[in-house]
Amino acid sequence: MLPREVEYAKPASVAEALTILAGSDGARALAGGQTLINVMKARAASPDVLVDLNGLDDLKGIELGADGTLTIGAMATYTDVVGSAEARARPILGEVCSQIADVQVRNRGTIGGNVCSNDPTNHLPPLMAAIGARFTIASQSGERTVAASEFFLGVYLTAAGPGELLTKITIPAGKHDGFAAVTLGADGTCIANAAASLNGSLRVALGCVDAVPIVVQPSSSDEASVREAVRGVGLAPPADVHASSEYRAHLAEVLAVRAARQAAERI
Amino acid sequence: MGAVASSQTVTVTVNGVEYEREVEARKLLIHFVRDDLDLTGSHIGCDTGNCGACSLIVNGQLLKSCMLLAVQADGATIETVEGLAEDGELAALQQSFSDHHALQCGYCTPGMLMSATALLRANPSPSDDEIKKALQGNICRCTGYWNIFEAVKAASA
Amino acid sequence: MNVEGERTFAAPRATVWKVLNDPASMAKTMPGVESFDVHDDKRWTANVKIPLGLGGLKMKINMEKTDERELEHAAMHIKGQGVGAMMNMETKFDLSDADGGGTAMKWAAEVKLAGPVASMGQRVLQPIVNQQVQHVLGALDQQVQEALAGGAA
Amino acid sequence: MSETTIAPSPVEIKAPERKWAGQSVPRKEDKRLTQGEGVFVDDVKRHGMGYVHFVRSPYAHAHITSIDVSKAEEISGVYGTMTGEEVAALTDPFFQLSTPPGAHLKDYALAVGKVRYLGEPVVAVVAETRELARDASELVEVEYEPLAAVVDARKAQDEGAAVLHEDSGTNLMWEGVYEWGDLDAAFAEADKIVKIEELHFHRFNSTPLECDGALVEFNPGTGQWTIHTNNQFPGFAQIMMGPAMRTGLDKLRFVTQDIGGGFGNKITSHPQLVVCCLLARKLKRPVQWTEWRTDFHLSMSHGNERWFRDTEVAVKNDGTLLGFRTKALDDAGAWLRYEPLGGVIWAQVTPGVYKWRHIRLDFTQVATNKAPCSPNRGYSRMQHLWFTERVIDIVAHELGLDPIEVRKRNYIKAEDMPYETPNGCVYDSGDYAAMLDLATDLIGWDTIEARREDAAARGKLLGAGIGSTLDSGTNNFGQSRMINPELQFSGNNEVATVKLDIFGEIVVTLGTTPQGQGHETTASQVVADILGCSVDDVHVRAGHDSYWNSHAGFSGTYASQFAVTGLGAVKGATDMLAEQIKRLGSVILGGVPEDALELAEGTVRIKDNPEAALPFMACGAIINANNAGLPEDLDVTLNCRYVYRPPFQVPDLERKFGNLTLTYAAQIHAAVVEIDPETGHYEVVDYAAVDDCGVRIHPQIVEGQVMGATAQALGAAMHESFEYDEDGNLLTPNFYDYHVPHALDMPPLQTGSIESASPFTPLGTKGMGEGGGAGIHAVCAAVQDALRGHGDAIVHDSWNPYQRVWEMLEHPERTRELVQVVDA
Repeated sequence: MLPREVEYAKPASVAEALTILAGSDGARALAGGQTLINVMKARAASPDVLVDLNGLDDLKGIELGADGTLTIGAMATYTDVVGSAEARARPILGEVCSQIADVQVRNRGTIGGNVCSNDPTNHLPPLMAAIGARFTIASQSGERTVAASEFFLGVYLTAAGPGELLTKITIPAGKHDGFAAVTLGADGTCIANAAASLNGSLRVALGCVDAVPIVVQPSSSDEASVREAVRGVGLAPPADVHASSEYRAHLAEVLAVRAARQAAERI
Repeated sequence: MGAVASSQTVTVTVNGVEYEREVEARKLLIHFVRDDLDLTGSHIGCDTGNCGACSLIVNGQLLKSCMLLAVQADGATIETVEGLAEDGELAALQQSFSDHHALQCGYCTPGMLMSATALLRANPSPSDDEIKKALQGNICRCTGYWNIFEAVKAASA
Repeated sequence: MNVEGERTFAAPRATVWKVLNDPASMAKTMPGVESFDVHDDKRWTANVKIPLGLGGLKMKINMEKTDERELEHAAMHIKGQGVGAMMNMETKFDLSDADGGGTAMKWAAEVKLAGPVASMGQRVLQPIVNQQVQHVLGALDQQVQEALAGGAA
Repeated sequence: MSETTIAPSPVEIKAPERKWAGQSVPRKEDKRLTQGEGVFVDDVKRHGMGYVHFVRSPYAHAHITSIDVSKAEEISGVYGTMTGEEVAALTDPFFQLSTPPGAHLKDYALAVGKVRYLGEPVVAVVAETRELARDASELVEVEYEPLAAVVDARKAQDEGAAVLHEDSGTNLMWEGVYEWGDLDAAFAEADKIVKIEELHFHRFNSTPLECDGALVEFNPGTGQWTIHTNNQFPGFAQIMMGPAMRTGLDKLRFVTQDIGGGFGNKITSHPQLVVCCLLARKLKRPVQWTEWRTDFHLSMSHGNERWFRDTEVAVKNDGTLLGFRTKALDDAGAWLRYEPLGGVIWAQVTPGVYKWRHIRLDFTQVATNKAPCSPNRGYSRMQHLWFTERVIDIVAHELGLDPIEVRKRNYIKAEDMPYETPNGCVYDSGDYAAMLDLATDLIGWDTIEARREDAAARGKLLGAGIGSTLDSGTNNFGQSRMINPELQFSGNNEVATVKLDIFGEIVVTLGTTPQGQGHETTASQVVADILGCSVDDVHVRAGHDSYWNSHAGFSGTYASQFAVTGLGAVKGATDMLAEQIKRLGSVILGGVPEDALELAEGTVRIKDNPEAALPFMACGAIINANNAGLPEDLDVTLNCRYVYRPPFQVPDLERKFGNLTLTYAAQIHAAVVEIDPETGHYEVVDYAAVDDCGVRIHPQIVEGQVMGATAQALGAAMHESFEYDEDGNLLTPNFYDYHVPHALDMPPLQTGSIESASPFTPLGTKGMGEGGGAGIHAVCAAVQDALRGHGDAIVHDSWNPYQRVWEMLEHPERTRELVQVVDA
């Protein structure tokens, strides 16, 4: 409950935030804090400077483009997405966000925080990987946009490195998505999860089985192809108290099939 | 430019009363409310943000105050369990908790009441599932929740 | 947990062996190394700040070579002590000539973590350990290349 | 039932007309608790207090080679530290309940020379703020020399296994053989012998939402410590702490108001309390200790993990159970803090709810490098009752019999009550068959097959199971002598004081430490009925304070006994007060004989002439402030202290025979589960709980206990386990990985009850609240039922997370190999 000493700043603009982030390699952006503050409480990791992004309203917007492209500000909360009329253009987003943790956490936790922490048990990394989201990263030297495959680098590690900030996530149009998970109890920690998108070709992303979401592209959404595709990547998931490597790999396969089926049924 | 500092003056309005304190940046809001403001009704039941005993309504939003720094609440309007009753008269929800034996040790009750209060404000007549979902972030080890569902249901319109 | 693998270096065995036995080069392979002291040719210490994304994990790492066979085999005991984290690592390297030139290195490590960090859960720690190992191997490769260049000069 | 123990003689229940008792009156506690006005231990503050932070062992087993606190003590704002060496110099090891080898343990409040489990307190640091105390603790330099860890109790006694306690020289802590009846005859009479190689009851506890804590003040002038704490058994803490601290028990004042759940887990905080006491004296300031969730999971009061090995059950073809043999191996963790009492407590319910008369159990308890075990709701009986229920369902499964029929055939019958068990316990009352009928009606047992087909159509496997269990309450502490004949404990007691004050207030003081059981409310109901007043006229002091002198050696709130011991004391004290009021009344009302008087409407009055009445206020005023001229021989104080003492004898230690608890509440639960065969994921989809705890003073509170215990059982059966890796790292140190039930996890629940009054207690009540084990038994049975015809796996573990269920479907043979049926 008792974090180490830390410095705190609440910048008034993204530019200011980037300046402070660039100022110290121990500086970390503080989004919803629903992961970072817990890790600080455990003193498992201790930033030197927290740059509080709450209050940067230009990072909160949710916009729907004419072509159906959805742009979600990194600081939009799960609750914002669940309640957003624009976000309904990609229904799976609200559906998955409403499954994350609990009311309190959904009120505070952010889309950007979820993908940037990239805890293997998080819901959004596999979802974003499946639906082909693109991530816009700002730094003092400008802006760049990367795909999920380049964004997720490892546990708690993403392309948004020191001195950088994830500002928004861009999601192409599409409705034929699915998500499946096995959690501890009705709404506890994910043991394994999978997201699928069948807009054009099928993409299935598996969560909880590696440091980053594992994407497979089955030739079709029928069970056999999906299972074959998942077996094809030769998963070697980490084992923990809830699942052996073998069981987790098995769950990944079953959940991939279910997510793909859900996506297919929505056509 | 937002100054970078390891402590700052924080001003909050809690249950209608304004407080101003100098606070270390690392201090969690729940510690600030309990230790600095002496409002000990809100509790701490875990150290990972799971249990919800520290739930408060901050600027109208239900939050877990163990995952928020006190400095982040600067300028906020905060509601705690101490503010629910009016002149010693239990609020309908508090009375309903008592009527339905929705509390035993009473340790989770303040957080539970804040979650239920937030629910009924947003949704005065929730379904059974909506009640369960509204309470999913609050752990109770005494009651098994059944009587809590009944209490919230009875207090809803 | 156990991690192991094989890696080929585009360098002769002698060069790779030299790097593996040079405290200065080895220290540079540590993730987030901030400083190091060499006590003797068998023992050295490094202060590192392992980048964990959410913030660095400071550790004092003591390394001791526990076994070696010239140009073939080296074993090390690595003990890391940080606030809220303890690491014990037994690691060994076996070198051989790679077919198609260069040096093949088989390596294996048994890593034990203790303390609050361990409470983050295996599903988080195992990938993190793998990341760090990859980092070390990458850095090792770089050291080998530098040694080659140095040798050439 | 040949030879009989000395059974308690039935009490003639002189219960007054029950006006208040039996009603679910509003709880007195709720007004403060719903407003955040309760006072829990962490709410108590003192000027200048220092915050304690414990430096804990990062290793499960290691020598401590050096400790350096200098860097920590240099920081400004740090008040001081305490190490194991200091503790060893200032205190004696805690008194051990065990005979050798366990007796040889040297257990101090902080680790001395060695650490034996991950999270064990090694150094205490005290500072001006909580944050600073933790900062400073990071500067304490402790060098360790790691040792191999003993994690699996089955390997603790292996050749070459690391030994935790050099003083005992072995990991064996205590062992004893229990045998009653004639095993050879039973197995000779049997048609079949069912052999079960291994059953495992896992390690978990009730994780009260409030963790442990204390604020300790030392008064150098009087030499007394005031310990504000949430310890739930001050009587026990005092006798552990006093001798260790070389001080009189009266120097240890225990104060408690509200406690955020206990469930037995808050009995053994005495080591941390000792450290706080030493620090308060050393630093000359109050010190405050708050245990955080992770600390609690790592170090506090895990429930006993137990293996049942080489079990053999003698059974007739018709399912009649004759007897069993088994070897219980109990994992006590690193220290014996309340253990090895678990080595006998189970014997309170030796035959479970069944009639078998021939039983042998070899009990062995070993130490492992895991957190010390201490009482947890259902303490030691839950493990044994789970075992008996597993046996019933395995026998039924293997002999192709209906589990319901097997239960009914073997249940102890209502007409046999009071029933003397093979080891001399006397089950006071009950009708298990009637309870089972009620439970199966509530769950709609006759619809199960139809629901099974419906589930199958949805690709799910549905199963239903029964859990029968006993909640034995009011310990006869004489059973501790079966562990160690030298111990000088027996019987039990509890205290209450009831007074009529100067302005007529009725004030009740309890010796107990309630954690949500509503003692203030139920005590007022008993008092109001006797004094003929309203519950609103009765003021029950909140909490416990040993300064009040209203406590005794066994005071506290634990082991299902308040409705007997606590309310027995309240009734006794109130009867005394009522008698005194009448004696005073007869004098003031002109010598009317006392039996012509009655207490009603807050007065003592003449039955035939209610007009002639003396208000309680007048009685209080006369005795307390206006007593000139009262007859010299009028011995009335209107301040009555009563010690309730249950009718117990010291058990026969030779035969391990005697009545170990006074009351036996019963619970019969029924669960329905649905399994997703592809993943092993499953849910409890329907549930019924039937309770019989005799006369219920407050039915709503009783039902609340049933519900809460049920929820804990569901969590324990499916998700909750303190799992360790081979190095002794705890893998479930927080609520992320130790998943306790959430609101969305709760199945539909129906409760039912019957009331079989106890003939042995003052109010016909039975202690209750620990019966939740039934839920674990029922879920295990339901899972096994759901797997019938899908590999027919046998459930061998009390903890069945999704992966285990999946494995039972994938490899049922691995579970079947452990069971064998042979012709006798």
